[in-house]
Amino acid sequence: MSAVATALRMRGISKTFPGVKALSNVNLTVDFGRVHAIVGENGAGKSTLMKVLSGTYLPTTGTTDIAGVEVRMRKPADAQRLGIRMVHQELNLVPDLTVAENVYLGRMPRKWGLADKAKMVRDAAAILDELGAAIDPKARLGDLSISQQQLVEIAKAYAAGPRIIVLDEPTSSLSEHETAALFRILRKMKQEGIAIVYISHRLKEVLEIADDVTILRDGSMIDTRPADGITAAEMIRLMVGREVTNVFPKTPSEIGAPVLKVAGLGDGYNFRDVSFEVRAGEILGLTGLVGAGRTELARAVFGMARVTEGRVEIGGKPVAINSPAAAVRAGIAYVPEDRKDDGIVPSLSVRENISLPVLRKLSRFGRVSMSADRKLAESYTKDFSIVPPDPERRISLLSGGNQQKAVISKWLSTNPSVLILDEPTRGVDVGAKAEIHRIIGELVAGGMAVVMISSELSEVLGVCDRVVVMRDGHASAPVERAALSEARIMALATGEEAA
Amino acid sequence: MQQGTANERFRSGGPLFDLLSRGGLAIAILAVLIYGSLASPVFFTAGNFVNVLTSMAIVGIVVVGMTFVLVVGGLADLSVPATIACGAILSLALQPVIGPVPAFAAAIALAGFCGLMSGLLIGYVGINPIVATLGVGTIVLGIVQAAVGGVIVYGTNPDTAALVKSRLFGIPAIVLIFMAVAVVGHFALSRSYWGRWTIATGGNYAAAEASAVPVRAVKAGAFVITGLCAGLSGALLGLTLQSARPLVGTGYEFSAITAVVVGGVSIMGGFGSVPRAIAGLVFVQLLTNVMVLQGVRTPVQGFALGLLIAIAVALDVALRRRAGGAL
Amino acid sequence: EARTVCYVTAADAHAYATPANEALEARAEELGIEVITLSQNFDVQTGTQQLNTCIARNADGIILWPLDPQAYIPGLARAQQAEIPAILINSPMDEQANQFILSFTGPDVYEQGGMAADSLTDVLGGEGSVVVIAGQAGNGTTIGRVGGFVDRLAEIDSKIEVLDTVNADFDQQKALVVSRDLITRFGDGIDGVYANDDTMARGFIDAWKEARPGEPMPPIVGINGQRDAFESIKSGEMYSTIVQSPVEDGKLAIETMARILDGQEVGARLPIPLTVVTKANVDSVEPAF
Amino acid sequence: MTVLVRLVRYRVAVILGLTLLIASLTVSGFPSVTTLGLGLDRSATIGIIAIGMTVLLIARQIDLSVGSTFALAGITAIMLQPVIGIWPAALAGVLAGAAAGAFNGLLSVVFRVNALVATLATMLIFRSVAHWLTDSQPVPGTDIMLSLALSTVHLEIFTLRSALFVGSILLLHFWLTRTVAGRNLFAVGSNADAAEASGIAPGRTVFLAFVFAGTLAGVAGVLQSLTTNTGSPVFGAELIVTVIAAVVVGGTRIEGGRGSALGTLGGVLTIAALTTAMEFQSVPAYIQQVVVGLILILLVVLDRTVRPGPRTHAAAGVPG
Ligand SMILES: Nc1ncnc2c1ncn2[C@@H]1O[C@H](COP(=O)(O)OP(=O)(O)OP(=O)(O)O)[C@@H](O)[C@H]1O
Ligand SMILES: Nc1ncnc2c1ncn2[C@@H]1O[C@H](COP(=O)(O)OP(=O)(O)OP(=O)(O)O)[C@@H](O)[C@H]1O
Ligand SMILES: OC1[C@H](O)CO[C@@H](O)[C@@H]1O
Ligand SMILES: [Mg+2]
Ligand SMILES: [Mg+2]
Repeated sequence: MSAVATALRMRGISKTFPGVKALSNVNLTVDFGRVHAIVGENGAGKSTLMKVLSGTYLPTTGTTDIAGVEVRMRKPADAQRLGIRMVHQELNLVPDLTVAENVYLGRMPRKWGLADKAKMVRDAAAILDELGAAIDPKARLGDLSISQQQLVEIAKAYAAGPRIIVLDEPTSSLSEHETAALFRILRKMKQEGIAIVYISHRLKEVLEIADDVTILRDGSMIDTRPADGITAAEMIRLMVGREVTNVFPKTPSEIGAPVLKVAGLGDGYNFRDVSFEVRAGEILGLTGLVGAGRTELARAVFGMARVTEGRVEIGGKPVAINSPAAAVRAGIAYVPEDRKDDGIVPSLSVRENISLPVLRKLSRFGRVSMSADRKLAESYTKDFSIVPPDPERRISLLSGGNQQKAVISKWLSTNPSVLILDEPTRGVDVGAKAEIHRIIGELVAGGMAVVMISSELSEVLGVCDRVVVMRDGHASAPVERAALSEARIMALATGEEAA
Repeated sequence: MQQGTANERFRSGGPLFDLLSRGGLAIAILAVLIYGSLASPVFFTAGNFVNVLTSMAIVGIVVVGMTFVLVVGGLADLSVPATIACGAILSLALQPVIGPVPAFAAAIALAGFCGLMSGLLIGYVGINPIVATLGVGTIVLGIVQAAVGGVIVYGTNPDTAALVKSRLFGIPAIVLIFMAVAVVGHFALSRSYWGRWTIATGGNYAAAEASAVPVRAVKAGAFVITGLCAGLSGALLGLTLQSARPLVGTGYEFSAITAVVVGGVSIMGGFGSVPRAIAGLVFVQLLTNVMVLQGVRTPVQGFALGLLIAIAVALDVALRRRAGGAL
Repeated sequence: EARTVCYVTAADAHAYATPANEALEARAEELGIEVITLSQNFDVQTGTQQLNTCIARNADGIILWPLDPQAYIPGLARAQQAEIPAILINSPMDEQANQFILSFTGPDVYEQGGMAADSLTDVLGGEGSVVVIAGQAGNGTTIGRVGGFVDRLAEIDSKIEVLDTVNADFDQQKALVVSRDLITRFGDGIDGVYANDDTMARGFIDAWKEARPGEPMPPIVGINGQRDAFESIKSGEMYSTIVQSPVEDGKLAIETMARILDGQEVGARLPIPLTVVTKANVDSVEPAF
Repeated sequence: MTVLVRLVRYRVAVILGLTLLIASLTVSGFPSVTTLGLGLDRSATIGIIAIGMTVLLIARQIDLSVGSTFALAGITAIMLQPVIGIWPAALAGVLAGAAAGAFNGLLSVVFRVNALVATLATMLIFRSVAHWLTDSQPVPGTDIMLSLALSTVHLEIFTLRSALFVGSILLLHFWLTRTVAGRNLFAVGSNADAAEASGIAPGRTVFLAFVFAGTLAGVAGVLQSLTTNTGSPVFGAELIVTVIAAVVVGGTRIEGGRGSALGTLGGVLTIAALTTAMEFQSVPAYIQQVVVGLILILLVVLDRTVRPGPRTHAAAGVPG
C-alpha cells in the first residue's frame, strides 16, 4: 500500500434510544491498512457506534463517508455492499445451518443457479485452517461451543473480503492461543490494506495490535491518539475520567477449612475425573483453553447439567445436586458465563432480578413481601453502585457491566458459602472490573469460598490463591499462588506440561 | 464512577408505554360504553349487563388460565376445547355413579390431569406447546368420548342446574364463580412467588433456570392451571346445559386467546396480568354485545373481531417499540 | 358371505343422529348385514373423503347422510362407476344427485317447514313477529325446513313477520348462544319461535330462562318429537313439535338397502311418517326418542 | 445407540412402513392399487396445504388461517364461474389465496403482529368474508361434469390433485435442499437477526412464505371446490389440526429452522394411511383421534429425547 487513504469518516454521530442518549456528536476517522481501536467503559457507546456503521441503526444525526463518499446505510446489506463487515459482540449466527453455510451466509456461491455446497465446504475449511481453528465445516453450528462459534463469526467476516472490518470484542471468549492466531490474521489483513476497527476491554491487546486508539466516555468522543506513546494507565484515565490504580487488587484473606469438594466428577463427554477443593476465604482459579470444559463443569456442579460419575461434597458431606434449586440449598451460587442468555430476565426490573433465587424466603403463604423485596434490591444497588441507581428500572436498559453487578447481587442474596463465577469480567470495562474484583475480595475476606473461571491470564494471576488448569476435560492439580506464572499455566493448558 | 452527567442520559422508557397501553384499552372500553348507550336504549340496563357478564363468565374462567400460559411463554393452550369437554361430559356422566358434587370435583381434577400431561410434555420434555396441547387435546377428547360411548351425555340431576343458574343479589352464581377465579388468579400472578416465577420463566427461560427457579414445574404449572380452569368452565357449562357433547368446547380456546391478546399480554411471554386479560375480555364482549344490539350480522361480527385483534396487537407492538427495547 | 354396507353418518354424538345410527345398526344385524359406520362429525369435507374409503373398501352398498346438496356428487358418481349402489338417508340433495342414487329415505323436510308454519299460525292467531333458529347453513334439511316455512307463510298471505333467521347447526349450545343474542336484540318483540329441531328449541328455552327468569315464554315450535320436547309441551314451555322418528329413519334406510342388495326395485323417494304434537294430543302420542 | 438414532432420524418412514405393514396384514382388501390411489387423493388436499405450512414453519411462522383461505378461494372460484368462465375463475380463486397470504404477511412483517395471533385474527376475518359473500349458503358451480372429470383416476393411481401434490412436494424438496433461497429460508427461521446481518432480508422472506402458503391453500381450496362443484363457507373448518399434525409428524419443527419436504410427504401419507386403515375397520372417529394423537406425541417426544451426538449446553437447552 502506498499512500494512506481514509477508509471511513463518521462525523457528528448522535444516537438516541428512548430513555438513553447512547451517542452524542461522535467523530471517527479510520484509514485503510490500519487497526483503529475503540475503548471505553461499559455503556460508553462503542457497540452502538459500530451498529451505526454497519447499518443496524440509523443515527439520529451525523454523516458517514466511506472512502471519501458520503453514504446512507439503512440496513446491514447496504453496509455490506460498501465492503463493511462486522463481527458482533453478541454472536450472530444461524444454529441450524452448517458452519460452511454460516460462513457464506448471504452470499453463497452458486453453480447452475444452485448453492454450491462443495465449494463452500472447501473454502470454509481453508479459512478456518488459516485461523487455526479445528472446526468441521459440515458440523451444525448450534453444536459448537461459544468460543468455536466466535471463531466461525470471525471467519465469516474475513471470508467476505471486506474493505473495512469491525470486530466488537472478538477475543472475549477466545483463549490467548486463539487470540494470537487472530492477531496474525489481523496483521495480514492490514497488509492487504483493510481498515480494521477493533473494540476490546483488554488494553494489553489494544496496545499490541492497534495503530490508533479512540476513547469514548458516556457517549461522547474524548480523544483519538496514535497507539504509540499511549499507556494503559493513560487510556484508563481517559476512559473513566480519573486514575484507577490497581486493576487486579488482591485482598488478603484468611484461608479456612475446605467448603466445596469435587471428587472424580465427569459427565462422560465434556469433562472427566475432575477433582479439587475450595476452602473458605480462598479464590480458586479455573482456567484453560477454549472448550476445555470449565463451563460444563461449573454447570454440572450447579445442577444444570447431568454428571455420570463422581461426587460433590459441601462441608465434608456428600450432596446430591440435580437442580439449581438443590445447589442453592446446598449453599452454591453460580454467575453464568453468558449474561444475556443465562444471567438476566430482560423484561423484569433490577429488583425483580435480584430477588429471583430467594423469592420463596421473601414470601409468606406464597405471597412475596414487597418491602423485603425492595429493601434487598436497594441495598445492593447502593453497595455495588449500580448505575442508574434505580432498582425499578428494567434491567435490559442497563449496560453490560451494570447488568453483571446486578447478577452478582442476585447470587449474594442467597447467602452462598461457595460462589462460582464464570468469566465474571468478560466484556466488562476496567472500572467495573476493578469493582467486581473488589467485591470478590470482600466476599472471600468474609469467609466465602470462590471459584473463578477466567480465560484472562493476567486476571487469574492477579486475584487467585490457587489455580486449576483444565485441558480437554481433565483438570490439573491445583497450582499454588507462589508457583504461578503465565508460562506455567500455558504449559498446563496446552499439554506441554503433564497435569 | 458515572454520576451527574451520566444520569442525564437515562430517562424512563417503560412507564410511558405502560400508561399508553393500559390507558388505550380503558379508553376503548369507555368508547364502546358511550356508543352503546347512545345507540341502543337497552344497552345501559342492568339486565343487559347481567347478560354480558353471564356470557363472559364461562370463557372468562378460561381466560384466567390462558393468561398464565401466555405469560410463562407457553404460546397457547389448544387443548382447551378438550378439557372443557372433559369437564362437561364427566360432570354429567359421573353424576349417577358418584353423586353430583364428587362428579363435579372429579371432572375438574381430570381436566387438571390433562393439563398436567401437556405440562409435562412442554415443561419437562420440551415439546412445543402448540403440538403438545393439540396432541394431548385430541387424545383426551377421544378417550373421554370412548368412555361414554361416543354419544351425548344428559344431566340426571336438575337441582344442580338450578344451583348453577341461581342468583345472588341479582348476580348469576356463574358470574360470581368467575369473579372469584379472577381475583385468585390475579393475586397468584402478581403477588405470589409462583407468579413472579411465571413471569421470569416467560421473560428468559435460561436465566430463570440459572436463578434456581424450577422452570419446568412453573411452565407445566401454567398448563395445569389452564386445565383446571377449563375443567371448571366445562363442568359449569355441562350443568347449565344439562347435556354435553364432545364439541362443547370448540372455539373457546380462540376466544380466550383473543381476550388475553387484546388485553395487551404478549404472546412472547414475560409480561402480562389477569386484569389486563379481563379488560381485553370485557372490551371484546361489550363490542360484540353492541353489535348484536345493532343487529350486525354474524359474519360482520367475526370480521370486526378479527380486525380488532390485529389492530390491538399491531398497536401494542408499535407502542412497545416506541417505548424502547423489544420486550 | 356377509354383505357389507358403508354408512356415512352426520355425526356420532348428536341427539337425533345417535338413535338413528343405533337403529340402523341394530336392524342391519337382524338382516345379517355388516355395517361400517363413518362419522363426518358435521364436516362435509370429511364426508367426501369417507366416500372414497367406502369405494376403496369395495363395500356392497353406501348409505350417505348428506350435509350439503352438491359436494358429494363426484363421490357418488365414482361409487356408481365402481358399481356400488348408493342411497341417501335423512337429508335431501340437489336433483343432479338423483342419477347417482337409487333412493332417498327420510322425512319430507319441506313439508315439515309448512307444518311448522301452520302450527305457529294457529298459536299466534295469524300475526306477530317470530324468530327462526335454523340448522346448519346449506344443509339440505335446513334449506327444506326454512324454505317450506317461508313458502307456506307466503302462500296463506300470513301477517306473521320473520324478525331474523340465524343458524345454530342443530346444536343446543350454539342455539343457546344465538338465542341470547336474539333475546338481547328483540326482547319483548319476539312473539314466537320456530326452531329447526327440538335440540335448538331447548337452547332458546334455556336462554330465555336465563335472561328473563319468571317471565312467560313466547310459543315455540320445534321438530323431532324428542322426549324433553314432550315434557316442555306439557309444561307449556313449548307449543308444538313434529314427530319424526330417528328409529324409523335409520331402519327404513337399511331396509331399503337390503332390498337393493337382494336385487329388488325400490322407490326413489321413501318418506317416514310425520305427526304434529301439541298439548291436545301429547298424551296419546309416543315421543320419537 | 446408533441404531436407535437412525430409527429416530427416519422415524416417519418407519411409522409409515409399520402402518402399511400392519394394515396389510390385518385389514383385508387394504393392500390394493385402488386403496393407494384413493389414499393419495385423500391426502392431496391436506398435502398441498402442508407444503405451504412446511415452508412457513421452517421460517418460524405459522398460519392458522389456511382453512379459511381454503374456503374463500373455493368460493371465489365457484362464484365467478358464471361471470368470467371456469378457468379464469379458478385462477381468481388461487389469486384470492395469494392475497390472503399477502395480508397475513403484511400483518406479521409490516405490523409485526406475531404470526400465531395475526393468523388467528385472519382466520376469523377470512371465514367471515366467506360467509358474507355466500350469505352462509353453499354455492353450486356451473359444470358438474367438470367435477366428475377432475376426480377421475389416471394410471390407476393419480387424480389431478394427488399428482399435483406429489409433484410439488418433490419440487419443494429440491428447492429447500439445493437452492440458495431455500437455505436462506432456514437461516431466517433459525436466526432472523443473523440472517439480516448477513444481508438476507428476513421480512421479504417471511412475507413471501406467507404468500406461498396462502397460494397453496388457495390451490387446494379451488381444487376442492371444483371436484365437489361447491363453494362452501364451512369448508376447511377442521383442516388446520390435521395439517399441522402431518407437517410436525414429518419432523418439521414449529420452532423454525428445521424441516424437510420428504418428511412432510411421509407425515401426510402416514396420517392418510392410518385414517384409511381405521376407517376400513369401522374404528370410531374418536378412537382414530386417539391413535393419531398418540403417534404425533410419540414422534415428537422421540425427536426431543433421542438426539444424535453428544449433549452440549449450546444444544441441550429446553427452548422457551
Ligand atoms: N437498543 C437499545 N435500547 C435502549 N438503550 C440502548 C440500546 N442499545 C444500547 N443502549 C444503551 O446505550 C448505551 C450504550 O450502549 P453500548 O452497547 O453501545 O455500550 P458499549 O460501549 O458497547 O458497552 P459494553 O462495553 O458493555 O459493550 C448504554 O447505556 C446502553 O444501555
Ligand atoms: N470434539 C468436540 N466437538 C465439538 N464440540 C466440542 C468438542 N470438544 C469440546 N467441545 C465443546 O466444548 C464445550 C465444553 O467446554 P466448555 O464450554 O465447558 O468450555 P470452557 O472451558 O468453559 O470454554 P469456553 O466457555 O471458553 O467455551 C462443549 O460445549 C462442547 O461443545
Ligand atoms: O331433525 C334432524 C336432526 O335434529 C338434525 O339433523 C337433521 O338432518 C335431522 O333430520
Ligand atoms: Mg458493546
Ligand atoms: Mg466457559
